[in-house]
Amino acid sequence: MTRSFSIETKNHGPVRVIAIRGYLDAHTAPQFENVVAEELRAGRCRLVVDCTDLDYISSAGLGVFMTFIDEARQAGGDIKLAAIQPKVYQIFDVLGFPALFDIQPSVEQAVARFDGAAEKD
Amino acid sequence: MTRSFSIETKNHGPVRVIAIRGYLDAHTAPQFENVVAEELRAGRCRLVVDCTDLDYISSAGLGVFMTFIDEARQAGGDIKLAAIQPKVYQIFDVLGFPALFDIQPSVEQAVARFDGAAEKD
Amino acid sequence: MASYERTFCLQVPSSTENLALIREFVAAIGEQAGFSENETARLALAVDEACTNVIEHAYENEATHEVTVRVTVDEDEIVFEVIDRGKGFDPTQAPVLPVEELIRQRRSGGLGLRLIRSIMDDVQYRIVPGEKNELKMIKKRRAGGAGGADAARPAQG
Amino acid sequence: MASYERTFCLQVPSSTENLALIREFVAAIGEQAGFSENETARLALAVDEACTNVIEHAYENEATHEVTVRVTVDEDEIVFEVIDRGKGFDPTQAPVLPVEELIRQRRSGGLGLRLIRSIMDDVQYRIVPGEKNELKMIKKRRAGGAGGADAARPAQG
Ligand SMILES: Nc1ncnc2c1ncn2[C@@H]1O[C@H](COP(=O)(O)OP(=O)(O)O)[C@@H](O)[C@H]1O
Ligand SMILES: Nc1ncnc2c1ncn2[C@@H]1O[C@H](COP(=O)(O)OP(=O)(O)O)[C@@H](O)[C@H]1O
Repeated sequence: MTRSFSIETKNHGPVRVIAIRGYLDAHTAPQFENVVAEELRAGRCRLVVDCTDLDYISSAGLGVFMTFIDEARQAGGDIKLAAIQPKVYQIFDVLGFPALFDIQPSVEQAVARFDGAAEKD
Repeated sequence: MTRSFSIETKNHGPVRVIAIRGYLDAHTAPQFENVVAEELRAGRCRLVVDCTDLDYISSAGLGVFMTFIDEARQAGGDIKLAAIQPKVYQIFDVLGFPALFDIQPSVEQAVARFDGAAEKD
Repeated sequence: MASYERTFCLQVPSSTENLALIREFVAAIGEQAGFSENETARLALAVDEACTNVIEHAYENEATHEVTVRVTVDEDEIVFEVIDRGKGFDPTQAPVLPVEELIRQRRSGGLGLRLIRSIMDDVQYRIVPGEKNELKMIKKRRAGGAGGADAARPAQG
Repeated sequence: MASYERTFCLQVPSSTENLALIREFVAAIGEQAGFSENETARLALAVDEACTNVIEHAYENEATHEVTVRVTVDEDEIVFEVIDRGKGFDPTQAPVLPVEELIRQRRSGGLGLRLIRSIMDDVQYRIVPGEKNELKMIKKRRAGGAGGADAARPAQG
Protein backbone atom coordinates (compact mmCIF):
# COMPACT_ATOMS: atom_id res chain seq x y z
CA MET A 1 0.00 0.00 0.00
CA THR A 2 1.07 3.61 -0.32
CA ARG A 3 0.42 4.63 3.23
CA SER A 4 4.05 5.40 3.90
CA PHE A 5 6.21 8.40 4.45
CA SER A 6 9.89 8.80 3.75
CA ILE A 7 12.58 11.47 3.88
CA GLU A 8 15.78 11.94 1.92
CA THR A 9 18.33 14.69 2.47
CA LYS A 10 21.10 15.86 0.20
CA ASN A 11 23.29 18.88 -0.43
CA HIS A 12 22.65 21.28 -3.25
CA GLY A 13 25.67 23.53 -2.99
CA PRO A 14 25.55 25.20 0.41
CA VAL A 15 21.86 24.44 0.70
CA ARG A 16 20.37 21.34 2.29
CA VAL A 17 17.47 19.80 0.38
CA ILE A 18 15.03 17.65 2.34
CA ALA A 19 12.76 15.64 0.06
CA ILE A 20 9.60 14.38 1.76
CA ARG A 21 7.43 11.72 0.18
CA GLY A 22 3.98 10.34 0.86
CA TYR A 23 1.71 11.22 3.75
CA LEU A 24 2.74 13.71 6.40
CA ASP A 25 0.25 13.46 9.25
CA ALA A 26 0.30 13.21 13.05
CA HIS A 27 1.71 9.70 12.71
CA THR A 28 4.63 10.58 10.47
CA ALA A 29 5.34 14.22 11.49
CA PRO A 30 7.69 13.25 14.35
CA GLN A 31 10.08 11.71 11.79
CA PHE A 32 10.13 14.94 9.82
CA GLU A 33 10.49 17.00 12.98
CA ASN A 34 13.55 14.98 14.03
CA VAL A 35 15.23 15.47 10.67
CA VAL A 36 14.69 19.24 10.64
CA ALA A 37 15.79 19.56 14.27
CA GLU A 38 18.94 17.58 13.49
CA GLU A 39 19.80 19.77 10.50
CA LEU A 40 19.45 22.94 12.55
CA ARG A 41 21.39 21.45 15.45
CA ALA A 42 24.20 20.64 13.01
CA GLY A 43 24.27 24.27 11.94
CA ARG A 44 22.62 23.71 8.56
CA CYS A 45 20.04 26.45 8.50
CA ARG A 46 19.58 26.91 4.75
CA LEU A 47 16.92 24.35 4.08
CA VAL A 48 14.72 23.62 1.09
CA VAL A 49 11.92 21.13 1.60
CA ASP A 50 11.23 19.38 -1.70
CA CYS A 51 7.50 18.55 -1.77
CA THR A 52 7.41 17.00 -5.26
CA ASP A 53 6.26 13.64 -3.91
CA LEU A 54 4.35 14.90 -0.89
CA ASP A 55 0.81 13.58 -1.32
CA TYR A 56 -0.77 14.85 1.87
CA ILE A 57 -0.12 17.19 4.76
CA SER A 58 -2.18 17.84 7.89
CA SER A 59 -1.68 20.40 10.63
CA ALA A 60 0.82 18.11 12.35
CA GLY A 61 3.06 18.43 9.30
CA LEU A 62 2.44 22.13 8.89
CA GLY A 63 3.34 22.54 12.55
CA VAL A 64 6.88 21.33 11.90
CA PHE A 65 7.44 24.26 9.55
CA MET A 66 6.02 26.65 12.12
CA THR A 67 8.12 25.28 14.94
CA PHE A 68 11.45 25.78 13.17
CA ILE A 69 11.04 28.67 10.74
CA ASP A 70 12.00 31.33 13.28
CA GLU A 71 15.04 29.43 14.48
CA ALA A 72 16.27 28.93 10.91
CA ARG A 73 15.81 32.60 10.09
CA GLN A 74 17.47 33.80 13.26
CA ALA A 75 20.47 31.67 12.36
CA GLY A 76 20.66 33.51 9.03
CA GLY A 77 18.98 30.79 7.01
CA ASP A 78 15.45 29.88 6.03
CA ILE A 79 13.14 26.95 5.44
CA LYS A 80 11.87 27.30 1.88
CA LEU A 81 9.30 25.06 0.29
CA ALA A 82 9.45 23.82 -3.27
CA ALA A 83 7.37 21.97 -5.84
CA ILE A 84 4.16 21.58 -3.85
CA GLN A 85 1.39 19.72 -5.69
CA PRO A 86 -1.81 21.80 -6.12
CA LYS A 87 -3.80 19.37 -3.94
CA VAL A 88 -1.34 19.94 -1.10
CA TYR A 89 -0.82 23.63 -1.84
CA GLN A 90 -4.49 24.34 -1.14
CA ILE A 91 -3.90 23.37 2.48
CA PHE A 92 -0.92 25.69 2.91
CA ASP A 93 -3.07 28.33 1.28
CA VAL A 94 -6.04 27.98 3.65
CA LEU A 95 -3.75 28.79 6.56
CA GLY A 96 -2.07 31.77 4.93
CA PHE A 97 1.32 30.05 4.67
CA PRO A 98 2.22 31.69 1.32
CA ALA A 99 2.48 35.07 3.11
CA LEU A 100 4.79 33.68 5.78
CA PHE A 101 6.92 31.14 3.95
CA ASP A 102 8.95 31.34 0.77
CA ILE A 103 7.31 28.83 -1.55
CA GLN A 104 8.88 28.22 -4.96
CA PRO A 105 7.76 26.19 -7.97
CA SER A 106 10.96 24.14 -8.14
CA VAL A 107 13.85 23.06 -5.94
CA GLU A 108 16.28 24.93 -8.21
CA GLN A 109 14.37 28.16 -7.82
CA ALA A 110 14.15 27.73 -4.07
CA VAL A 111 17.89 27.03 -3.80
CA ALA A 112 18.68 30.05 -5.99
CA ARG A 113 16.85 32.32 -3.57
CA PHE A 114 19.48 31.81 -0.90
CA ASP A 115 22.10 34.59 -1.14
CA GLY A 116 25.31 33.30 -2.52
CA ALA A 117 23.90 29.88 -3.24
CA ALA A 118 25.18 30.15 -6.77
CA GLU A 119 28.75 30.92 -5.64
CA LYS A 120 29.82 27.57 -4.31
CA ASP A 121 29.03 24.24 -5.82
CA MET B 1 -8.52 7.16 -6.35
CA THR B 2 -7.70 3.94 -8.10
CA ARG B 3 -10.88 2.10 -7.36
CA SER B 4 -11.87 1.87 -10.98
CA PHE B 5 -12.15 -0.78 -13.62
CA SER B 6 -11.85 -0.39 -17.36
CA ILE B 7 -11.83 -2.55 -20.49
CA GLU B 8 -10.23 -2.08 -23.89
CA THR B 9 -10.59 -4.41 -26.86
CA LYS B 10 -8.51 -4.63 -29.99
CA ASN B 11 -7.61 -7.06 -32.76
CA HIS B 12 -4.37 -8.95 -32.83
CA GLY B 13 -4.60 -10.64 -36.19
CA PRO B 14 -7.62 -12.96 -36.06
CA VAL B 15 -7.58 -12.91 -32.30
CA ARG B 16 -9.50 -10.46 -30.14
CA VAL B 17 -7.55 -9.09 -27.16
CA ILE B 18 -9.55 -7.80 -24.20
CA ALA B 19 -7.41 -5.80 -21.81
CA ILE B 20 -8.89 -5.46 -18.34
CA ARG B 21 -7.55 -2.95 -15.83
CA GLY B 22 -8.05 -2.35 -12.14
CA TYR B 23 -10.43 -4.14 -9.82
CA LEU B 24 -12.72 -6.89 -11.08
CA ASP B 25 -15.25 -7.62 -8.35
CA ALA B 26 -19.01 -8.10 -8.02
CA HIS B 27 -19.46 -4.40 -8.75
CA THR B 28 -17.48 -4.33 -11.98
CA ALA B 29 -17.91 -7.91 -13.26
CA PRO B 30 -21.18 -7.12 -15.12
CA GLN B 31 -19.23 -4.75 -17.39
CA PHE B 32 -16.74 -7.47 -18.24
CA GLU B 33 -19.51 -10.01 -18.70
CA ASN B 34 -21.25 -7.74 -21.21
CA VAL B 35 -18.10 -7.27 -23.24
CA VAL B 36 -17.33 -11.01 -23.44
CA ALA B 37 -20.96 -11.84 -24.25
CA GLU B 38 -20.95 -9.24 -27.03
CA GLU B 39 -17.73 -10.63 -28.55
CA LEU B 40 -19.13 -14.15 -28.63
CA ARG B 41 -22.47 -12.96 -29.98
CA ALA B 42 -20.59 -11.22 -32.79
CA GLY B 43 -18.90 -14.51 -33.65
CA ARG B 44 -15.49 -13.60 -32.23
CA CYS B 45 -14.62 -16.68 -30.23
CA ARG B 46 -10.82 -16.47 -30.19
CA LEU B 47 -10.30 -14.31 -27.18
CA VAL B 48 -7.24 -13.39 -25.15
CA VAL B 49 -7.84 -11.55 -21.89
CA ASP B 50 -4.84 -9.34 -21.18
CA CYS B 51 -4.47 -9.16 -17.39
CA THR B 52 -1.32 -7.01 -17.31
CA ASP B 53 -3.08 -4.22 -15.43
CA LEU B 54 -5.57 -6.33 -13.53
CA ASP B 55 -4.96 -5.59 -9.85
CA TYR B 56 -7.66 -7.70 -8.27
CA ILE B 57 -10.17 -10.41 -9.10
CA SER B 58 -12.87 -11.98 -6.93
CA SER B 59 -15.16 -14.92 -7.67
CA ALA B 60 -17.53 -12.61 -9.52
CA GLY B 61 -14.78 -11.94 -12.04
CA LEU B 62 -13.64 -15.57 -12.17
CA GLY B 63 -17.27 -16.50 -12.80
CA VAL B 64 -17.26 -14.61 -16.10
CA PHE B 65 -14.51 -16.89 -17.41
CA MET B 66 -16.42 -19.94 -16.23
CA THR B 67 -19.68 -18.81 -17.79
CA PHE B 68 -18.27 -18.38 -21.28
CA ILE B 69 -15.33 -20.77 -21.65
CA ASP B 70 -17.47 -23.67 -22.88
CA GLU B 71 -19.34 -21.54 -25.38
CA ALA B 72 -16.10 -20.18 -26.82
CA ARG B 73 -14.58 -23.62 -27.13
CA GLN B 74 -17.67 -25.14 -28.71
CA ALA B 75 -17.53 -22.40 -31.31
CA GLY B 76 -13.98 -23.50 -32.13
CA GLY B 77 -12.29 -20.76 -30.14
CA ASP B 78 -11.06 -20.28 -26.60
CA ILE B 79 -10.72 -17.73 -23.85
CA LYS B 80 -7.02 -17.59 -22.99
CA LEU B 81 -5.55 -15.55 -20.18
CA ALA B 82 -2.31 -13.63 -20.41
CA ALA B 83 0.14 -11.70 -18.27
CA ILE B 84 -1.50 -12.27 -14.87
CA GLN B 85 0.32 -10.57 -11.97
CA PRO B 86 1.51 -13.03 -9.27
CA LYS B 87 -0.83 -11.45 -6.66
CA VAL B 88 -3.80 -12.14 -8.93
CA TYR B 89 -2.50 -15.48 -10.21
CA GLN B 90 -2.58 -16.93 -6.69
CA ILE B 91 -6.39 -16.58 -6.75
CA PHE B 92 -6.76 -18.41 -10.07
CA ASP B 93 -4.43 -21.00 -8.62
CA VAL B 94 -6.44 -21.63 -5.45
CA LEU B 95 -9.43 -22.59 -7.58
CA GLY B 96 -7.52 -24.87 -9.93
CA PHE B 97 -7.97 -22.58 -12.94
CA PRO B 98 -4.54 -23.36 -14.43
CA ALA B 99 -5.72 -26.92 -15.17
CA LEU B 100 -8.86 -25.70 -16.92
CA PHE B 101 -7.77 -22.53 -18.70
CA ASP B 102 -4.89 -21.78 -21.00
CA ILE B 103 -2.87 -19.17 -19.11
CA GLN B 104 0.17 -17.65 -20.83
CA PRO B 105 2.90 -15.31 -19.61
CA SER B 106 2.33 -12.75 -22.38
CA VAL B 107 -0.36 -11.64 -24.80
CA GLU B 108 1.88 -12.58 -27.74
CA GLN B 109 2.31 -16.12 -26.44
CA ALA B 110 -1.42 -16.47 -25.82
CA VAL B 111 -2.24 -15.22 -29.32
CA ALA B 112 0.31 -17.57 -30.86
CA ARG B 113 -1.43 -20.55 -29.29
CA PHE B 114 -4.45 -20.13 -31.50
CA ASP B 115 -4.01 -22.36 -34.59
CA GLY B 116 -3.24 -20.28 -37.59
CA ALA B 117 -3.06 -17.08 -35.64
CA ALA B 118 0.30 -16.40 -37.21
CA GLU B 119 -1.07 -16.75 -40.77
CA LYS B 120 -3.03 -13.55 -41.04
CA ASP B 121 -2.02 -10.20 -39.66
CA MET C 1 -0.42 -9.68 26.19
CA ALA C 2 -4.20 -9.47 26.11
CA SER C 3 -3.74 -5.74 25.86
CA TYR C 4 -2.47 -6.30 22.33
CA GLU C 5 -5.97 -7.01 21.10
CA ARG C 6 -7.32 -4.38 18.76
CA THR C 7 -10.77 -4.07 17.28
CA PHE C 8 -11.86 -2.34 14.10
CA CYS C 9 -15.36 -2.00 12.74
CA LEU C 10 -16.74 -0.86 9.40
CA GLN C 11 -20.40 -0.51 8.52
CA VAL C 12 -21.49 0.36 4.98
CA PRO C 13 -24.67 0.26 2.87
CA SER C 14 -25.33 -3.10 1.20
CA SER C 15 -24.14 -2.13 -2.26
CA THR C 16 -21.35 -3.71 -4.29
CA GLU C 17 -20.11 -0.14 -4.76
CA ASN C 18 -18.67 -0.43 -1.25
CA LEU C 19 -16.66 -3.61 -1.81
CA ALA C 20 -13.57 -1.59 -2.72
CA LEU C 21 -13.80 0.31 0.56
CA ILE C 22 -14.23 -2.94 2.47
CA ARG C 23 -11.11 -4.37 0.84
CA GLU C 24 -9.10 -1.25 1.65
CA PHE C 25 -10.24 -1.52 5.25
CA VAL C 26 -9.08 -5.12 5.48
CA ALA C 27 -5.85 -4.37 3.63
CA ALA C 28 -4.96 -1.53 6.00
CA ILE C 29 -5.54 -3.71 9.04
CA GLY C 30 -3.78 -6.75 7.59
CA GLU C 31 -0.75 -4.68 6.73
CA GLN C 32 -0.75 -3.05 10.18
CA ALA C 33 -1.04 -6.47 11.78
CA GLY C 34 2.10 -7.60 9.97
CA PHE C 35 0.65 -9.89 7.32
CA SER C 36 2.54 -9.97 4.02
CA GLU C 37 1.19 -8.26 0.93
CA ASN C 38 0.03 -11.55 -0.57
CA GLU C 39 -1.57 -12.74 2.65
CA THR C 40 -3.30 -9.40 3.05
CA ALA C 41 -4.62 -9.60 -0.52
CA ARG C 42 -6.11 -13.01 0.25
CA LEU C 43 -7.71 -11.80 3.49
CA ALA C 44 -9.29 -8.91 1.58
CA LEU C 45 -10.58 -11.37 -1.02
CA ALA C 46 -12.20 -13.63 1.58
CA VAL C 47 -13.95 -10.68 3.23
CA ASP C 48 -15.02 -9.34 -0.18
CA GLU C 49 -16.56 -12.76 -0.96
CA ALA C 50 -18.41 -12.85 2.35
CA CYS C 51 -19.76 -9.31 1.88
CA THR C 52 -20.69 -9.97 -1.75
CA ASN C 53 -22.76 -12.92 -0.57
CA VAL C 54 -24.50 -10.77 2.01
CA ILE C 55 -25.31 -8.11 -0.58
CA GLU C 56 -26.41 -10.52 -3.30
CA HIS C 57 -28.04 -13.30 -1.31
CA ALA C 58 -28.93 -12.14 2.19
CA TYR C 59 -30.23 -8.76 0.94
CA GLU C 60 -30.96 -9.76 -2.67
CA ASN C 61 -29.19 -6.68 -4.01
CA GLU C 62 -31.27 -4.18 -2.08
CA ALA C 63 -28.85 -1.38 -1.26
CA THR C 64 -30.89 -0.02 1.65
CA HIS C 65 -29.50 -2.42 4.24
CA GLU C 66 -26.20 -2.57 6.06
CA VAL C 67 -23.16 -4.81 6.08
CA THR C 68 -20.88 -4.80 9.10
CA VAL C 69 -17.30 -6.05 9.17
CA ARG C 70 -15.65 -6.38 12.57
CA VAL C 71 -11.97 -7.23 12.76
CA THR C 72 -10.09 -8.27 15.87
CA VAL C 73 -6.33 -8.62 15.84
CA ASP C 74 -4.24 -10.16 18.58
CA GLU C 75 -0.86 -11.83 18.83
CA ASP C 76 -2.19 -15.19 17.58
CA GLU C 77 -4.71 -14.47 14.88
CA ILE C 78 -6.92 -12.09 12.96
CA VAL C 79 -10.67 -12.62 13.21
CA PHE C 80 -13.23 -11.24 10.75
CA GLU C 81 -16.93 -11.13 11.50
CA VAL C 82 -19.30 -10.26 8.69
CA ILE C 83 -22.72 -9.41 10.07
CA ASP C 84 -26.05 -8.87 8.33
CA ARG C 85 -29.76 -8.86 9.17
CA GLY C 86 -30.89 -10.43 5.93
CA LYS C 87 -32.54 -13.67 5.02
CA GLY C 88 -29.80 -16.04 6.10
CA PHE C 89 -29.18 -19.55 4.74
CA ASP C 90 -28.07 -23.00 5.74
CA PRO C 91 -24.36 -23.14 5.02
CA THR C 92 -24.31 -26.94 5.33
CA GLN C 93 -26.60 -27.04 2.28
CA ALA C 94 -24.48 -24.74 0.12
CA PRO C 95 -23.14 -26.82 -2.77
CA VAL C 96 -19.40 -27.08 -3.23
CA LEU C 97 -19.12 -28.45 -6.74
CA PRO C 98 -15.81 -28.97 -8.53
CA VAL C 99 -14.95 -26.14 -10.89
CA GLU C 100 -15.18 -28.50 -13.90
CA GLU C 101 -18.75 -29.31 -12.94
CA LEU C 102 -19.62 -25.63 -12.58
CA ILE C 103 -18.22 -24.98 -16.04
CA ARG C 104 -20.20 -27.86 -17.49
CA GLN C 105 -23.33 -26.34 -16.00
CA ARG C 106 -22.29 -22.87 -17.22
CA ARG C 107 -22.68 -21.66 -13.68
CA SER C 108 -20.72 -18.65 -12.69
CA GLY C 109 -21.43 -19.00 -8.99
CA GLY C 110 -20.29 -21.32 -6.26
CA LEU C 111 -16.70 -20.13 -5.96
CA GLY C 112 -17.08 -17.68 -3.11
CA LEU C 113 -17.48 -20.11 -0.23
CA ARG C 114 -14.69 -22.24 -1.62
CA LEU C 115 -12.32 -19.28 -1.71
CA ILE C 116 -13.26 -18.32 1.84
CA ARG C 117 -12.60 -21.85 3.07
CA SER C 118 -9.26 -22.16 1.32
CA ILE C 119 -8.02 -18.80 2.57
CA MET C 120 -9.15 -18.98 6.19
CA ASP C 121 -8.14 -21.42 8.91
CA ASP C 122 -11.58 -21.58 10.45
CA VAL C 123 -15.03 -20.54 9.25
CA GLN C 124 -18.11 -20.46 11.47
CA TYR C 125 -21.69 -19.41 10.86
CA ARG C 126 -24.26 -18.26 13.38
CA ILE C 127 -27.47 -17.74 11.44
CA VAL C 128 -30.72 -16.27 12.79
CA PRO C 129 -32.54 -15.39 9.55
CA GLY C 130 -33.78 -11.79 9.42
CA GLU C 131 -32.34 -11.13 12.87
CA LYS C 132 -28.61 -11.43 12.79
CA ASN C 133 -26.42 -13.59 10.61
CA GLU C 134 -22.77 -13.81 11.48
CA LEU C 135 -19.95 -15.30 9.50
CA LYS C 136 -16.78 -15.60 11.55
CA MET C 137 -13.51 -16.20 9.71
CA ILE C 138 -10.25 -16.83 11.50
CA LYS C 139 -6.73 -16.64 10.14
CA LYS C 140 -3.81 -17.71 12.33
CA ARG C 141 -0.55 -15.84 12.22
CA ARG C 142 2.20 -17.68 10.42
CA ALA C 143 4.68 -18.07 13.28
CA GLY C 144 2.44 -19.65 15.90
CA GLY C 145 0.08 -20.81 13.17
CA ALA C 146 -0.40 -24.55 13.28
CA GLY C 147 -3.26 -25.31 10.91
CA GLY C 148 -3.18 -23.80 7.44
CA ALA C 149 -0.65 -21.08 8.01
CA ASP C 150 0.18 -19.99 4.49
CA ALA C 151 3.92 -19.90 4.22
CA ALA C 152 4.75 -17.75 1.24
CA ARG C 153 8.36 -18.34 2.24
CA PRO C 154 9.75 -21.46 3.91
CA ALA C 155 9.78 -19.64 7.29
CA GLN C 156 10.68 -20.84 10.72
CA GLY C 157 8.86 -24.22 10.59
CA MET D 1 -35.78 11.40 -1.63
CA ALA D 2 -35.13 10.52 1.99
CA SER D 3 -34.30 7.08 0.70
CA TYR D 4 -31.12 8.55 -0.75
CA GLU D 5 -29.58 8.87 2.70
CA ARG D 6 -26.68 6.53 3.27
CA THR D 7 -24.76 5.92 6.47
CA PHE D 8 -21.22 4.67 6.92
CA CYS D 9 -19.40 4.01 10.14
CA LEU D 10 -15.78 3.29 10.99
CA GLN D 11 -14.41 2.51 14.42
CA VAL D 12 -10.67 2.15 15.01
CA PRO D 13 -8.23 2.09 17.93
CA SER D 14 -7.09 5.54 19.08
CA SER D 15 -3.69 5.47 17.43
CA THR D 16 -2.32 7.85 14.82
CA GLU D 17 -1.40 4.72 12.89
CA ASN D 18 -5.06 4.58 11.85
CA LEU D 19 -5.31 8.10 10.45
CA ALA D 20 -4.44 6.85 6.95
CA LEU D 21 -7.30 4.35 7.10
CA ILE D 22 -9.68 7.05 8.33
CA ARG D 23 -8.70 9.28 5.39
CA GLU D 24 -9.21 6.46 2.90
CA PHE D 25 -12.63 5.83 4.40
CA VAL D 26 -13.61 9.48 3.98
CA ALA D 27 -12.08 9.66 0.50
CA ALA D 28 -14.01 6.62 -0.72
CA ILE D 29 -17.29 8.05 0.54
CA GLY D 30 -16.61 11.58 -0.71
CA GLU D 31 -15.79 10.25 -4.15
CA GLN D 32 -18.86 8.02 -4.16
CA ALA D 33 -20.99 10.98 -3.06
CA GLY D 34 -19.79 12.95 -6.07
CA PHE D 35 -17.41 15.42 -4.44
CA SER D 36 -14.43 16.47 -6.56
CA GLU D 37 -10.95 15.15 -5.83
CA ASN D 38 -9.91 18.43 -4.20
CA GLU D 39 -13.06 18.69 -2.12
CA THR D 40 -12.66 15.08 -1.06
CA ALA D 41 -9.06 15.72 -0.06
CA ARG D 42 -10.20 18.62 2.14
CA LEU D 43 -12.97 16.55 3.75
CA ALA D 44 -10.41 13.85 4.56
CA LEU D 45 -8.13 16.49 6.08
CA ALA D 46 -10.87 17.89 8.32
CA VAL D 47 -11.77 14.44 9.61
CA ASP D 48 -8.07 13.62 10.09
CA GLU D 49 -7.70 16.79 12.18
CA ALA D 50 -10.72 15.94 14.30
CA CYS D 51 -9.50 12.38 14.89
CA THR D 52 -5.95 13.54 15.60
CA ASN D 53 -7.35 15.81 18.31
CA VAL D 54 -9.30 12.94 19.82
CA ILE D 55 -6.21 10.73 19.87
CA GLU D 56 -3.81 13.37 21.16
CA HIS D 57 -6.03 15.41 23.48
CA ALA D 58 -9.15 13.46 24.44
CA TYR D 59 -7.18 10.22 24.93
CA GLU D 60 -3.74 11.75 25.52
CA ASN D 61 -2.13 9.32 23.09
CA GLU D 62 -3.34 6.18 24.81
CA ALA D 63 -3.97 3.74 21.97
CA THR D 64 -6.32 1.52 23.96
CA HIS D 65 -9.44 3.59 23.29
CA GLU D 66 -11.64 3.95 20.26
CA VAL D 67 -12.42 6.64 17.72
CA THR D 68 -15.65 6.45 15.77
CA VAL D 69 -16.38 8.26 12.52
CA ARG D 70 -19.96 8.22 11.26
CA VAL D 71 -20.74 9.64 7.85
CA THR D 72 -24.19 10.38 6.49
CA VAL D 73 -24.68 11.37 2.87
CA ASP D 74 -27.86 12.70 1.37
CA GLU D 75 -28.80 14.87 -1.59
CA ASP D 76 -27.99 18.12 0.26
CA GLU D 77 -24.92 17.48 2.33
CA ILE D 78 -22.38 15.17 3.87
CA VAL D 79 -22.24 14.99 7.66
CA PHE D 80 -19.31 13.67 9.67
CA GLU D 81 -19.57 12.79 13.34
CA VAL D 82 -16.38 12.08 15.24
CA ILE D 83 -17.16 10.41 18.53
CA ASP D 84 -14.95 9.65 21.53
CA ARG D 85 -15.31 8.84 25.23
CA GLY D 86 -12.28 10.78 26.34
CA LYS D 87 -11.75 13.79 28.51
CA GLY D 88 -13.51 16.34 26.36
CA PHE D 89 -12.87 20.09 26.32
CA ASP D 90 -14.57 23.42 25.99
CA PRO D 91 -14.33 24.35 22.33
CA THR D 92 -15.27 27.98 23.05
CA GLN D 93 -12.04 28.23 25.03
CA ALA D 94 -9.79 26.79 22.33
CA PRO D 95 -7.49 29.58 21.18
CA VAL D 96 -7.55 30.56 17.54
CA LEU D 97 -4.38 32.61 17.23
CA PRO D 98 -3.12 34.02 13.94
CA VAL D 99 -0.43 31.88 12.34
CA GLU D 100 2.15 34.69 12.77
CA GLU D 101 1.49 34.67 16.49
CA LEU D 102 1.89 30.90 16.67
CA ILE D 103 5.20 31.16 14.86
CA ARG D 104 6.38 33.87 17.21
CA GLN D 105 5.57 31.58 20.12
CA ARG D 106 7.22 28.64 18.33
CA ARG D 107 4.01 26.74 18.78
CA SER D 108 3.30 23.98 16.38
CA GLY D 109 -0.31 23.51 17.44
CA GLY D 110 -3.50 25.42 17.03
CA LEU D 111 -4.05 24.85 13.32
CA GLY D 112 -6.38 21.86 13.45
CA LEU D 113 -9.54 23.59 14.59
CA ARG D 114 -8.91 26.40 12.14
CA LEU D 115 -8.60 23.97 9.24
CA ILE D 116 -11.79 22.20 10.29
CA ARG D 117 -13.68 25.49 10.44
CA SER D 118 -12.43 26.70 7.09
CA ILE D 119 -13.23 23.44 5.33
CA MET D 120 -16.65 22.71 6.80
CA ASP D 121 -19.85 24.75 6.51
CA ASP D 122 -20.97 24.01 10.04
CA VAL D 123 -19.18 22.62 13.10
CA GLN D 124 -20.97 21.62 16.30
CA TYR D 125 -19.75 20.08 19.54
CA ARG D 126 -21.70 18.07 22.05
CA ILE D 127 -19.32 17.36 24.92
CA VAL D 128 -19.98 15.14 27.91
CA PRO D 129 -16.43 14.59 29.25
CA GLY D 130 -15.55 10.93 29.74
CA GLU D 131 -18.99 9.87 28.53
CA LYS D 132 -19.42 10.81 24.92
CA ASN D 133 -17.93 13.70 23.02
CA GLU D 134 -19.28 14.36 19.56
CA LEU D 135 -17.94 16.68 16.92
CA LYS D 136 -20.39 17.12 14.07
CA MET D 137 -19.09 18.62 10.83
CA ILE D 138 -21.35 19.45 7.92
CA LYS D 139 -20.42 20.13 4.32
CA LYS D 140 -23.09 21.26 1.87
CA ARG D 141 -23.01 20.07 -1.69
CA ARG D 142 -21.82 22.83 -3.97
CA ALA D 143 -24.85 23.15 -6.24
CA GLY D 144 -27.44 23.87 -3.56
CA GLY D 145 -24.68 25.02 -1.22
CA ALA D 146 -25.38 28.53 -0.02
CA GLY D 147 -23.06 29.16 2.91
CA GLY D 148 -19.39 28.45 2.56
CA ALA D 149 -19.34 26.38 -0.60
CA ASP D 150 -15.63 25.97 -1.04
CA ALA D 151 -14.72 27.80 -4.18
CA ALA D 152 -11.23 26.80 -5.11
CA ARG D 153 -11.79 29.22 -7.98
CA PRO D 154 -13.22 32.77 -7.61
CA ALA D 155 -16.77 31.50 -8.08
CA GLN D 156 -20.12 33.00 -7.20
CA GLY D 157 -18.93 35.44 -4.52
N1 LIG E 1 -24.70 -14.59 3.32
C1 LIG E 1 -25.49 -15.43 2.62
N2 LIG E 1 -26.83 -15.32 2.71
C2 LIG E 1 -27.63 -16.15 2.01
N3 LIG E 1 -27.18 -17.10 1.18
C3 LIG E 1 -25.86 -17.26 1.03
C4 LIG E 1 -24.94 -16.44 1.75
N4 LIG E 1 -23.70 -16.85 1.43
C5 LIG E 1 -23.83 -17.85 0.56
N5 LIG E 1 -25.13 -18.14 0.32
C6 LIG E 1 -25.65 -19.24 -0.54
O1 LIG E 1 -24.58 -20.10 -0.85
C7 LIG E 1 -24.39 -20.21 -2.28
C8 LIG E 1 -22.91 -20.36 -2.62
O2 LIG E 1 -22.22 -19.15 -2.36
P1 LIG E 1 -20.89 -18.81 -3.12
O3 LIG E 1 -19.99 -19.99 -3.05
O4 LIG E 1 -20.34 -17.56 -2.58
O5 LIG E 1 -21.28 -18.64 -4.66
P2 LIG E 1 -22.21 -17.55 -5.34
O6 LIG E 1 -22.47 -16.48 -4.34
O7 LIG E 1 -21.40 -17.08 -6.49
O8 LIG E 1 -23.45 -18.27 -5.77
C9 LIG E 1 -25.03 -18.96 -2.85
O9 LIG E 1 -25.46 -19.11 -4.17
C10 LIG E 1 -26.18 -18.72 -1.88
O10 LIG E 1 -27.27 -19.52 -2.22
N1 LIG F 1 -11.20 16.33 20.86
C1 LIG F 1 -10.55 17.14 21.74
N2 LIG F 1 -10.46 16.79 23.05
C2 LIG F 1 -9.81 17.57 23.92
N3 LIG F 1 -9.23 18.74 23.59
C3 LIG F 1 -9.27 19.17 22.33
C4 LIG F 1 -9.94 18.38 21.33
N4 LIG F 1 -9.85 19.05 20.17
C5 LIG F 1 -9.15 20.17 20.41
N5 LIG F 1 -8.80 20.26 21.70
C6 LIG F 1 -8.08 21.39 22.35
O1 LIG F 1 -8.07 22.49 21.45
C7 LIG F 1 -6.71 22.87 21.15
C8 LIG F 1 -6.58 23.35 19.71
O2 LIG F 1 -6.71 22.25 18.84
P1 LIG F 1 -6.08 22.31 17.39
O3 LIG F 1 -6.47 23.59 16.74
O4 LIG F 1 -6.46 21.08 16.66
O5 LIG F 1 -4.51 22.36 17.60
P2 LIG F 1 -3.53 21.27 18.23
O6 LIG F 1 -4.29 20.01 18.37
O7 LIG F 1 -2.43 21.17 17.26
O8 LIG F 1 -3.09 21.85 19.55
C9 LIG F 1 -5.87 21.65 21.47
O9 LIG F 1 -4.56 21.99 21.81
C10 LIG F 1 -6.65 21.06 22.66
O10 LIG F 1 -6.30 21.71 23.85
